[in-house]
Amino acid sequence: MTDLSVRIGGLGLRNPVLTASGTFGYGTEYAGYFDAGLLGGIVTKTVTLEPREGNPMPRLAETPAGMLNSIGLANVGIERFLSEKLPALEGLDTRVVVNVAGNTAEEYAEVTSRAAGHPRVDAIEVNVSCPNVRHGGLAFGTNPSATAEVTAAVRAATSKPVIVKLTPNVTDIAEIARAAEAAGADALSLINTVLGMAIDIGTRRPLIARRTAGLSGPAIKPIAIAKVYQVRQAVKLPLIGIGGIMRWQDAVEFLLAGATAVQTGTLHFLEPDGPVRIVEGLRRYCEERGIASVSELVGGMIEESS
Amino acid sequence: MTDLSVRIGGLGLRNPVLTASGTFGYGTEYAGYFDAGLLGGIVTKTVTLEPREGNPMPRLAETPAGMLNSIGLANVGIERFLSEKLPALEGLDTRVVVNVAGNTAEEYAEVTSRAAGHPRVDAIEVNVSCPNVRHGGLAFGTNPSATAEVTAAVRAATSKPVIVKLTPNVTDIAEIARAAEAAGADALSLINTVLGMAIDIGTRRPLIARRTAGLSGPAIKPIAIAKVYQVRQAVKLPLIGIGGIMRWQDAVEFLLAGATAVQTGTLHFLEPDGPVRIVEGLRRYCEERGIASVSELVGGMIEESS
Amino acid sequence: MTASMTCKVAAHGQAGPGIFILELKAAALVSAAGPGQFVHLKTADGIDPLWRRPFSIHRVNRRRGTILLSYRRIGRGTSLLARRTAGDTIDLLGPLGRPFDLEGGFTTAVIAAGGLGAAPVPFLLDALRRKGRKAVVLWGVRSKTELYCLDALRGRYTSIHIATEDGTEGFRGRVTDLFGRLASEFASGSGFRGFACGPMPMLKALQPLAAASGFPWQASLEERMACGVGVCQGCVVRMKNRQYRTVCADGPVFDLAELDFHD
Amino acid sequence: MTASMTCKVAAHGQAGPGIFILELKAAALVSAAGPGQFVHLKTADGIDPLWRRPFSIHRVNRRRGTILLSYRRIGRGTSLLARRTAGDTIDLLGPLGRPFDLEGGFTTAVIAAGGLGAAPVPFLLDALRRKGRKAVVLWGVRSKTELYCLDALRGRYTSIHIATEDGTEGFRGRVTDLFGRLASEFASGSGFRGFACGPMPMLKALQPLAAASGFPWQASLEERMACGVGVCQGCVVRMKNRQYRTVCADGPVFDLAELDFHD
Ligand SMILES: Cc1cc2nc3c(=O)[nH]c(=O)nc-3n(C[C@H](O)[C@H](O)[C@H](O)COP(=O)(O)OP(=O)(O)OC[C@H]3O[C@@H](n4cnc5c(N)ncnc54)[C@H](O)[C@@H]3O)c2cc1C
Ligand SMILES: Cc1cc2nc3c(=O)[nH]c(=O)nc-3n(C[C@H](O)[C@H](O)[C@H](O)COP(=O)(O)OP(=O)(O)OC[C@H]3O[C@@H](n4cnc5c(N)ncnc54)[C@H](O)[C@@H]3O)c2cc1C
Ligand SMILES: Cc1cc2nc3c(=O)[nH]c(=O)nc-3n(C[C@H](O)[C@H](O)[C@H](O)COP(=O)(O)O)c2cc1C
Ligand SMILES: Cc1cc2nc3c(=O)[nH]c(=O)nc-3n(C[C@H](O)[C@H](O)[C@H](O)COP(=O)(O)O)c2cc1C
Ligand code: FES
Ligand code: FES
Repeated sequence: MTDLSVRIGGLGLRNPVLTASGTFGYGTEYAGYFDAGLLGGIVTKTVTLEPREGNPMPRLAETPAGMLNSIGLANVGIERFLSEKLPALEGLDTRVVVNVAGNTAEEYAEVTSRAAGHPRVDAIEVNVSCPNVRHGGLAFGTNPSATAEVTAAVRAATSKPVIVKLTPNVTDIAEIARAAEAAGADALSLINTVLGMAIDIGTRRPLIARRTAGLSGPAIKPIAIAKVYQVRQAVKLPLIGIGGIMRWQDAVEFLLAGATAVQTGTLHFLEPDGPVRIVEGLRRYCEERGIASVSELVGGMIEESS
Repeated sequence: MTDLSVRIGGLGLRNPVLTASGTFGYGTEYAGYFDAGLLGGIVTKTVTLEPREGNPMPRLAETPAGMLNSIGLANVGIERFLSEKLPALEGLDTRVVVNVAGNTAEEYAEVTSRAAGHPRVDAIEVNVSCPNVRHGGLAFGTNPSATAEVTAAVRAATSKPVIVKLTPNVTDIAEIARAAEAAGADALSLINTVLGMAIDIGTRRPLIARRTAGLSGPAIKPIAIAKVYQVRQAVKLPLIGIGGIMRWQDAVEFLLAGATAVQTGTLHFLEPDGPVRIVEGLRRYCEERGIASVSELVGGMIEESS
Repeated sequence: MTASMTCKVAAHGQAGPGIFILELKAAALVSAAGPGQFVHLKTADGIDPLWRRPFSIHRVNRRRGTILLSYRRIGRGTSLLARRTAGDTIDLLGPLGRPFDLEGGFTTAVIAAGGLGAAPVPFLLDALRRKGRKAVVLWGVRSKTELYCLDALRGRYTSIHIATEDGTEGFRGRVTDLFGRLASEFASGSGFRGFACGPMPMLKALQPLAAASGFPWQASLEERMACGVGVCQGCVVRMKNRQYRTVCADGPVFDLAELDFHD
Repeated sequence: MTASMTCKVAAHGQAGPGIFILELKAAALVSAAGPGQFVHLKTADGIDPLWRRPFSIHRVNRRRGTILLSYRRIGRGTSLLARRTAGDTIDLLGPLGRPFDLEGGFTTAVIAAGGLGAAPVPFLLDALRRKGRKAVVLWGVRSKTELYCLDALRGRYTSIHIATEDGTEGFRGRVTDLFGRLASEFASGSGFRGFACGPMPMLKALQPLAAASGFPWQASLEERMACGVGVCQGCVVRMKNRQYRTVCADGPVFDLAELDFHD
């Protein structure tokens, strides 16, 4: 029997598979498809202080082996999140990570302290990497000192584990990762979506109303693996790998590159029960190879090519 | 009859389709497959002062809708390029752009002056964006002042058109583009490959010897379109769009985003005559819609989504 | 309860130029589904294309335990779908979305359909007939070749009016023009309920006519979809109150009067 | 002259567990191709997988104007290929690479093949027979089920020795062990020429034995390929002189002694 459990910044997870923010709703939408208790954890859609309607439509486009989204952090706001969404998660036997964002570091801190104050919340993921909003998001995550400022503010607002979610849209992700580490993050998750765009040549208009959007899906997996590998070298914090995971093999690839856990996102839209199948695949893989603990795989890439 | 010709920094092209550096050899390897005279131009593999063997093997990996390469500017050096490769291009009725790189700005300038001195050479493309070499390449292209330095050195070394090829692996590509423009570039081409990585979970080794490599192919098209659109807003120079072009529709998408011409790369490996089919598709598209000149499409995206 | 399932193709055939009828063994859906709901299909066995594709339930066959879809081959996904043959399996999510509301007092359904938007109409008619309601179908297409499944539309309690843009069959013009012409038949307003399904421009053109008709209209919308289940917040439309609603989970059926067709 | 062409599948069948023989109408290749050359096939009609896939020419059938390929279904590309049936078309580049060198003075070919590396051997044997040379084939596989096309290997002038790692047929061990055991038969050295085709580890193990054999060896290599025509510089192997050579254009056949199997 393989031990699939891992620890992320003090947080024990039953297994290393979580659902990525914005791709699993508030945790109950897929309830009919499988038991979220089979997962290591779920990460909620980004929550902000005030409710947000999100960006104008169209918000979605399909691209080669990927997709663009420009949801723009549409969410019910922390108030309704606490009163309407969290209670529905009470019965779930899995870790609940609340993903937070704001227009200022203070807003991040306030959402954090309100969310983390709730006993059902196990950790906070800090979204400084959304490409689809004017304020907050990327504007913070592309700048080391702004990343540090937000991280420190969130850190001060809770004693629960703080995971900072990084953007790949930077020249030097290691620098940002170090800034988050120095400011008190317990773990890093990466990557958020890659900035992309697509044009409908029939209408000559952008396929996404806000024009640029966030690219996710298998297309970005090699980018994500490279970033995890680079950040692995730069910091000591545990990493959560995200980007284009479709099969358990992809999850193993992220672990070997240096991630302690992974999040699946776009996968859910193709296969709602995809994350569970990844857990099963990981278990089978480890058992067949006599791997006693999945954490043996973490950072297990042999540096030389074959 | 549609006029397919375009002008790139003083250089007239029969049509807006060129072959991208490193994906068309020295211009003659695909001679058996089609007549390069049907294209707007060809861009040679990057040439350096000294011959280079390139990176250790394995150098290639396939990824979802894309590929990683780590060729590392393997080339015969400027000497043999001039004596062995260029003469074979004498008979070709198309534009010849020589792509150059070096370890220092001086080396870029020297390769440029030797290449541009040859009458068969119509323009120089400056590779400050190769992710697969330690010196030169990315180290220049991710830094505005280094980009400016190399551009100025190349500019001083020739009066022929100078095209600076940009990397997408930066936080703010507009800043790099402006630096190249200010330093005297006649045009910009973008994008070079995106940094990526892949691991063989069977052997647990990186699929590419040098570990990180350059991602190309359809997977990166949305990234490339976004970069072209961003740079279009930042500079006045003509742009050459590159990244994941597989069909004439993709070429139209790049033109609408703001490119005056395009380069095809990975496409050749799937369909050697792909670039010619793109020229044909562009012609048909324009004729069917009564577009008198293909340049009417350039930057023709309607900003509002439908 | 929606679910993910693997269904066998029971039959698959062409119903017109580029128009196909796909019959899937899906006993669980037969009783669960209502008219206006849709299923979300995997068309590729890999990632090209990446997304599932949504299709309205065209009909259900209770006896055979099947659902039928009708679709037009327009791109890669529907081309891959068109290659499936009887016995093949298809991965499906469904039934998804909220069906047409057939409760409450009305005696006659006025159904305006545009092009392939007519896909859910046979299922709607079957449900109306079971409730003993009458129906008037107004169906607009570009040209007569786009008409299909006319037999499924005709029947007890149902009258049908065709409009073609090129005049090759029935009334020459759009379905909205046709509705304008027939509007006097529904002038009393009472006892009618409107159902519209078709492309956005048609629904937009219909909105003022519907508002003037004196009876309430529901409209079924189409938007590009990723998840299909309300999770990604991608497939939104705007309401008159400025709020966004997801087509897949809040819709695809909405109160036509509440939709904000901004331009 | 190599070219890109669309070929019809003339026949396609299984030759063993997961092993297929694909016959393609390609009259132009029949005369142009030499043993050791390969073709580069599109296996998908889209971009999944993105690259073409290289396969050695297994045989040519001059009478039918066809070439035959033999392959093992191991991943997505070969799985898609395995679905093609007679009458389907396949896009192909070829013939590519440099064939085995059969010129010059030798009377007997010693052919060492490992696993599916045996794919080009029948074509090689046909060419040798036409030149009136004898051949000794040493073929190593993991288990007897991997043996296929034995009929094509047997024949005039040819003797064949099998090695299986699990001992289910012939000699128990690897092909290099088998060669070591038979080496005395080739001890004179003169009149022999060696041909090796198989995975890298086999070729690496063979290199010192070949060096000791007293006659020259050619080896056919496999590497991951993008372009297949020498353009991308991706599929390189290292030579003893530290230079890189492309497998697709400078090879796939190399002088075994010149290869640098670094580890
Ligand atoms: C709730 C719902 C129910 C639907 N029911 C049916 C149905 O019963 N029968 C049917 O034939 N179609 C139906 N559609 C539309 C159907 O989903 C699309 O035709 C299909 O996704 C196209 O896939 P494709 O890969 O073949 O085309 P793509 O390659 O994705 O697209 C080809 C072209 O069609 C356009 N296109 C794609 N999707 C749509 C769309 N939803 N509306 C308008 N244009 C589009 C694209 O922009 C592109 O120009 C429905 C859509 C929704 C949202
Ligand atoms: C010149 C040349 C000639 C060849 N001739 C033949 C032939 O006649 N018959 C035949 O069956 N195969 C032959 N091969 C190998 C064949 O090209 C691969 O088996 C095929 O590309 C696999 O494609 P896939 O999509 O099914 O597998 P993929 O999904 O690409 O790969 C599946 C697994 O196989 C491994 N793999 C892929 N390609 C190779 C390779 N070249 N060598 C070893 N492992 C590989 C991958 O790393 C992966 O683990 C040849 C290769 C070359 C370079
Ligand atoms: C529709 C959609 C909505 C998303 N919303 C959020 C969000 O609200 N907050 C966030 O941090 N990331 C968001 N993401 C990014 C994902 O969490 C994830 O980082 C990204 O999609 C890459 O993973 P994938 O390739 O597996 O999808 C969203 C992604 C998608 C596709
Ligand atoms: C195998 C390979 C080799 C390349 N070599 C070079 C090079 O020598 N110089 C250069 O500027 N770009 C090089 N590139 C980058 C391409 O010119 C192009 O910018 C990139 O591949 C994106 O275009 P694509 O997606 O159409 O391939 C190379 C790309 C590939 C795939
Ligand atoms: S498609 Fe995801 S919310 Fe509708
Ligand atoms: S595969 Fe491109 S050089 Fe061999």
